[in-house]
Amino acid sequence: MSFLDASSMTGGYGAADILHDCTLKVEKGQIAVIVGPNGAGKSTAMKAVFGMLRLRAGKVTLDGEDITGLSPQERVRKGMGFVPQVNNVFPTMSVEENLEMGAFIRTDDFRDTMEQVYDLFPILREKRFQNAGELSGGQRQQVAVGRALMTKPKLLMLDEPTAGVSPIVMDELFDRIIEVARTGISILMVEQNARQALEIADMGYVLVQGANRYTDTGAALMADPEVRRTFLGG
Amino acid sequence: MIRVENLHKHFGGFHAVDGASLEIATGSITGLIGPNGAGKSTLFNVIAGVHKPTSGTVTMDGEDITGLPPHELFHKGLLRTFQIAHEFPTMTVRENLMMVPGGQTGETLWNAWFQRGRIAEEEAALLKKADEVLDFLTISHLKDERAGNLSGGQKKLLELGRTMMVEAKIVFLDEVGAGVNRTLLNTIGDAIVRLNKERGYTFCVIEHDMDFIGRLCDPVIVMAEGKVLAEGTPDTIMQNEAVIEAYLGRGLKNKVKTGAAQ
Amino acid sequence: EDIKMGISMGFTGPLESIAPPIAAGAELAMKEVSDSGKLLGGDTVTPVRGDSTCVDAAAATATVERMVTSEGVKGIVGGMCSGETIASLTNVAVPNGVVMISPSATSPALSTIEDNGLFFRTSPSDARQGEVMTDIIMEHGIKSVAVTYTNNDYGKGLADSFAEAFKAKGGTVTIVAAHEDGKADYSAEVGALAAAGGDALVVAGYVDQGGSGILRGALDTGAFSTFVLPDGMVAATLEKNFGTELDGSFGQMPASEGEGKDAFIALAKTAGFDGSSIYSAEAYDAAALMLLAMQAAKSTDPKVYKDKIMDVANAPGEKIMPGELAKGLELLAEGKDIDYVGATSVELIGAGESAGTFREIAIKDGKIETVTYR
Amino acid sequence: MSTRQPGAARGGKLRAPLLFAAMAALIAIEAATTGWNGALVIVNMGLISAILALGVNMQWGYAGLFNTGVVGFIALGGLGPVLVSMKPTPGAFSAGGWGILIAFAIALVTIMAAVWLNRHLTRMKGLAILAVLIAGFFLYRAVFDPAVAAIQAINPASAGYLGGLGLPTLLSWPVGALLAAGAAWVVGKTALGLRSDYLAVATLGIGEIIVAVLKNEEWLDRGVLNVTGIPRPWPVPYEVDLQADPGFLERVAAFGLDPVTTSTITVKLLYGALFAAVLLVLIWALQLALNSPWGRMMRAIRDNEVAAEAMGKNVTGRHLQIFILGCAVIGLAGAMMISLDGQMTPSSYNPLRYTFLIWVMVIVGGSGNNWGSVLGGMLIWFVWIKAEVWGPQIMHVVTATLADGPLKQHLVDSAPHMRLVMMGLILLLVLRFSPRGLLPEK
Amino acid sequence: MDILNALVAILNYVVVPATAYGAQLALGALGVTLIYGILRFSNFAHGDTMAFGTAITILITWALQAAGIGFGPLPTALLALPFGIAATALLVLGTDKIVYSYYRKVRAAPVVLTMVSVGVMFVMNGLTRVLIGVDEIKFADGARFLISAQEFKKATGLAEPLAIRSTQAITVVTAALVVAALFWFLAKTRTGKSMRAFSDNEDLALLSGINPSRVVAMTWIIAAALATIAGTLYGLDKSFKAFNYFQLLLPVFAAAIVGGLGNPLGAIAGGFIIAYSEVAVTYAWKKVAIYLIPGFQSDSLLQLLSTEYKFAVSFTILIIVLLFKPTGLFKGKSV
Ligand SMILES: Nc1ncnc2c1ncn2[C@@H]1O[C@H](COP(=O)(O)OP(=O)(O)OP(=O)(O)O)[C@@H](O)[C@H]1O
Ligand SMILES: Nc1ncnc2c1ncn2[C@@H]1O[C@H](COP(=O)(O)OP(=O)(O)OP(=O)(O)O)[C@@H](O)[C@H]1O
Ligand SMILES: CC(C)C[C@H](N)C(=O)O
Ligand SMILES: [Mg+2]
Ligand SMILES: [Mg+2]
Repeated sequence: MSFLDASSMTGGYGAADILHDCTLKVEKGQIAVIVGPNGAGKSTAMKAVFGMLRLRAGKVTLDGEDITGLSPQERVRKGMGFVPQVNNVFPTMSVEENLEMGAFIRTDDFRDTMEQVYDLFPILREKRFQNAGELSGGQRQQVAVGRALMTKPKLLMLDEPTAGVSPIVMDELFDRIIEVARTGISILMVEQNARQALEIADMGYVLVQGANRYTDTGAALMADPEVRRTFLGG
Repeated sequence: MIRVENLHKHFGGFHAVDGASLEIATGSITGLIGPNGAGKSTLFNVIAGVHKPTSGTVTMDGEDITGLPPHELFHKGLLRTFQIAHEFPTMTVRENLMMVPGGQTGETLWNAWFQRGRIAEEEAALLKKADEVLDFLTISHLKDERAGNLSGGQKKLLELGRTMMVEAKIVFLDEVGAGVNRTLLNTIGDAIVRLNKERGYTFCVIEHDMDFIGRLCDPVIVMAEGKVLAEGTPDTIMQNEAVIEAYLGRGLKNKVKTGAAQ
Repeated sequence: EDIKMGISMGFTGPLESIAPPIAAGAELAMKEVSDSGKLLGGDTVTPVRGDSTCVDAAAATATVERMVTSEGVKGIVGGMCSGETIASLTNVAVPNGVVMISPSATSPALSTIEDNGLFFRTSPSDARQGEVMTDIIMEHGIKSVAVTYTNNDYGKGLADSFAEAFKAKGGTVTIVAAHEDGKADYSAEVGALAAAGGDALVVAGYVDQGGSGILRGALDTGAFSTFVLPDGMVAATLEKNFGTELDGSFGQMPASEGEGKDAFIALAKTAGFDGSSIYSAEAYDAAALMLLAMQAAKSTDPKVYKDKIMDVANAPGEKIMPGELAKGLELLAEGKDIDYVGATSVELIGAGESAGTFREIAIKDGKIETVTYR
Repeated sequence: MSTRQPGAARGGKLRAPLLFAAMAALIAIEAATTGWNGALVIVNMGLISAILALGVNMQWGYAGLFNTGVVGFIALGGLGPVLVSMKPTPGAFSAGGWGILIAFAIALVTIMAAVWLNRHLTRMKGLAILAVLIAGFFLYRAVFDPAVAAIQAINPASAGYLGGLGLPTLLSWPVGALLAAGAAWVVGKTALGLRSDYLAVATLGIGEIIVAVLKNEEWLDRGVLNVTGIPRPWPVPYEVDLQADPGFLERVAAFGLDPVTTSTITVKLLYGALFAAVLLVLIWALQLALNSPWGRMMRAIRDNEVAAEAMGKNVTGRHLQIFILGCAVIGLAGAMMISLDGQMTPSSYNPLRYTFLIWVMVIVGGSGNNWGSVLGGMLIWFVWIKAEVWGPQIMHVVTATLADGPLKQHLVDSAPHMRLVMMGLILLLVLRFSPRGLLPEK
Repeated sequence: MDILNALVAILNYVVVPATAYGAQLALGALGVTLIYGILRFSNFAHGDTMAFGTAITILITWALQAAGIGFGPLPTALLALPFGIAATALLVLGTDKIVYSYYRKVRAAPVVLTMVSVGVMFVMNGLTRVLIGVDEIKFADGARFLISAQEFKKATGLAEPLAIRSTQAITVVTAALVVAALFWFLAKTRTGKSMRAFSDNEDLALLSGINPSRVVAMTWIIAAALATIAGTLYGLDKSFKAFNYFQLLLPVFAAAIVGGLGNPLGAIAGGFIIAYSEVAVTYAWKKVAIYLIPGFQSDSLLQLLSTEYKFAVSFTILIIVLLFKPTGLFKGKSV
């Protein structure tokens, strides 16, 4: 069984379902990337995996354990970390405090991890005492990813981590994600910078209208002209 | 058309824009790129009247527009989108668009009470226009949805859609592409080119997607640390060592993914 | 027949703490009459309480409207504060022809209000007290005073009439400063009063409201040591809260020679409330007057018995004390005249308000002592 | 993230008519149990409350302006009837009227001079402005104080103020609205830049300041001494006049009715008709406005000011407009209230009753929904009045089972305080079961 | 010229009372600002929470006094305070469970919560009165004065008195301690930071593993403690009367706002601004002038505005501050 196995998820925000029998799986230490048009339900699927959405059907297991009924906080304690697409920083707290909050559930010394984050995003070290709300869009995004890395999760979920970050930082970020995966952490991310993302992905999911349209290895999806044309911008 | 001279914007002791001077020529699609925190959005905000500059001037067609409030700039034909989407969350998507055009008859109370015939006509026209825009953005199925319920990318589309509701002289787009599906972004790029060619809109575009910039923009202005670092055609810019160093980078170090499971 | 009588007081609101004894005073008289079984051949009296809030004219009007139109009361003891009284009187009592006797509304404006003969009060108009207070202060040899008043029609009216009388007699008023009741802090007022100076401080306020705050501040900062305390300030709480600190201060209140009041206080004590609390005795008298007038008119119809109120209140006739209502009722039933003295030596003058005898008091060894009546 | 909307859809289209029918039923029950007089008193004040709630709803529901100075604007509106419909005090104007006008002129000139200095000076600006202000202040006091003293000396027990113009009372309603609107303009010009709770406390302060002025400027409205005997508006007669009118008595007798009751009910019905007429006109105007592009623009501004500004809407201007209009409506209701009460008692204007209770009406009704405000206004006023009866009753029920003793005695004595408990409980219950109000905005 | 007397007059009538009053307001404002900062609504029930806490403290004080337990020169009420705090904490936690938690769950707008708090205010208001009645209650015992007016005059031979009540001193000291503790707690401790995180972005706090119910409970407990301390100190210094605590709400809110909502330092600054403006602007300078300017004679009191307007003055100052600093002196939050 996969490390994360979210199968046949069906549900939505109100009466109408957004997700229809949607399945996502990530193996241990692998990177899975979700792509798809806007409004396909990618973020919704992420929220569902994280327990922020009530599912009408389907089930989520982590490392073989059924976590379908758990609250988001409980999932955090099971080793899941999440960077939402929007509202992903604490605006009136300093950058450093944002990172500390990422480490909230950790009882060990997290100063090394913080140093690692600062090494990854040097601008954050410079702005460590500034409130996150006063940062530029791309800087915030870096704070958001940094916060999730602080958790030292077993499964890291990123909803468009590279939206708004400069190419150089994006490269750094993808590099870092690969490194993280190498340490055995599983990664599930949504990306619109899909070509770069699929390049490093073990597994790719194309979601359309809340359902799985294509599922294959990242390379295979990249190679599929139909997928390239309709979803990856040619 | 737009001329920015020696502009400074300080937040406390921090110089977000630090003496930038640049020009956006009429009829161009000017790209504005630069590292995160370079001061691009701040520059936009100063031009669009959201922030008062610490010093420096902004002129539009020779007229000093420094510090004018945003709503006056709108009526001068200067439109902008926001990097972090600013939709009207409790209104429907369609209403989000219909509210845009200025000088609507029904916007004064007196007319709202006593000019209902004229308002009805105008509304019908607005509705048609809004539906066209929604069609173009591929979100017409959402026209009666509350804008607050849109997905991240859909909000960005709506952001763009608003600028398409009126005739504009110059449109400032702050990362319309971030979070937008690349296939759709291509279509948007085409539309920008079309608006530029057919209706003579001037664009100034902030974007981190270099494909997009390369395809659309000429010239491209690079900002770093609040100043203009370089300016030129996309090709020269992408070869510029300083720009590569500060912004573009040299691609992934770990070209090949070798996960533990493989 | 069971006669319903309204009691409209500010049970909630800024004067909520003095309302219960007032209502209790009125109810005491009603119970006494009811228990005697002598009213109109054995009628009983049931009090109907209503909350006038003291400050909200609209709420007071609605309350009195309810009493009159749905409960069908035959008379009302109330209102409590002048403003609210005027509202409910003109909007409800007069249009419906119901008698109102207020124990405590003391605004001079009520002396001349158009009431169709339906309004009376067992307290004097504030115009009188100012003069009495002037005399008392002058007799103490004090020529210069500072004045502070609670900022309502009562305080303002009293302060104005006092200041005028005092100046007319050659005294100096260094400052007339208002204070709002129920405010968090009175340092500003005390500071201003202290700066203005004077040999004594006149506090035309309420003892369990801002008045106490002013006293406290003035005493603690050493700004004044002699205080002149009119009706609103004289109550048992004064002894309790200040004790000997006020020794040497003096004042006056509308009240009458001991006997009636003492009798009432004793009655109140058995009934379980503090009869010396302000306007409690006046409320007893207000209720008693209405019930006696009914007996005299042989009718519970307010439009009929309203004309008898002055008769039972004033001479000639046999004097009736608190606790003797049964006797009064009997006499009236026999067709004899009575002169209701009651707890406050009721004597209605003019358009039906208390003439106002005043009790001069002084504070000695932490106790309020009666000096004389005037 | 998601904005859930519990209960919004419940009841659907029928919700509003059903709730209004329920409200009418409540009134009818009240009338059946306690008589029409009592019910009509509640209805009349309920209508005024509805108008007040409409005014607040315009500001909050349409534009998101958190005005907690409602009490001040109600009070200012109440000044309308005093200034318009009371008889002038003989000799008052000649004694001090001019002095007061001159003093105001001095104040105006001083402020203008200060503003001019602010614009044109560069060095020593602060000092110069301060000097001008202080000099102006003392000059103002020097002219103002004697004029006031002269006016207040005229028959202080019953007059002591300028009095009014002796014009018809109906005219005073728009004047009350204008007074409130004028103050709102000044307030809006200075304070509308503030956001949410900061605006709330600034306006709270302004409300307190206005009430303080009305309480202490006796030459204007007798301050705490109150103005009484304010004339009724056409066509409302006085009960005593009706009771003395042979024509009326004859008609009443023909129907076999009691003249006193009939007269009181007639008066209340006439008041009610006047208020209802005003309310209907307002509702019509507001509904049209809300559903027009103007309303759309206001909602956009409320939703996101920055974006609305970028889309060419003059946010400051619109805020000022709606603030003034809302205050005018509040002032209108304030004037109507005074002509219903027949008196002006400035000390009765306390924020709990005249600001927060109105806010409760708006929120309970459903902010942004005009009909909701009307319903909330009627319902909360009904509850406010009935809580006075229900509260003690509950206490009696509770204590009925207790054995006699000090505890029972204490509780029985505390019965009046149940009014507040009752009010609070009802408010909490309503908000619990429809947290977006009884009639939520669509 | 008599500088000493002038100085003492200003100290006695302006500085000492305004400082103590300012500290009282500040303590109240701290509670308001905390709730606003973390739970994001203006809690109108805070004044009545103060009243309730004080009422409980008084009842326990009486019990202690009856048992013959005292606290030396300090008021017995300080001994009773912990019990008062505990009872109040229970009450507000219960209220949160029954009332407020629902609105958080449905993500109601802040204004709805504010109106809900008005409802709670009514209920608590009635409860407190049923509990302890409406009368004025004095419950201060122990030493009344640090420096009494008479003693001061005797000791210094000055014409002007100076008095400092021990309750005034206690209030100021407590306020200083409490604000320092709160500031430290919010800025430095893990729990404090998690509370701020929760207030900033509830969903993200959830994603960071912060337990929202713990944060909420913590906030209420601290707020209850602040309210009870503030109410008791105020009651010790002045006296207890249920109605006054409602009136206290207005200046308390003003203080919280002028300092900047959500900022403990702001609450302190706001408290002093409101208190000083109330006391100083309406102060009559005549006496001081007489001491300072030899031969000064005047009928005028040299008073800028009469005391009727003291409240208006403090609000005017508040508005002026806000015009220059739209979110308060210390950059407060706004929802
Ligand atoms: N209100 C503020 N207070 C303090 N600093 C600010 C504020 N707004 C922006 N800054 C700082 O100004 C700098 C420029 O920000 P700006 O948003 O203009 O960057 P940008 O070029 O648009 O970056 P991005 O590509 O990430 O959007 C950043 O370092 C940011 O931290
Ligand atoms: N809170 C909400 N309430 C109701 N509908 C919602 C809500 N959030 C999203 N939706 C709807 O659900 C659908 C899927 O949204 P979702 O955010 O999952 O899309 P997405 O695939 O992440 O798109 P994007 O790439 O634009 O971020 C959209 O059509 C959107 O309108
Ligand atoms: C209850 C009393 C203190 C009322 C006061 N005498 C008044 O006329 O308002
Ligand atoms: Mg998404
Ligand atoms: Mg930017």
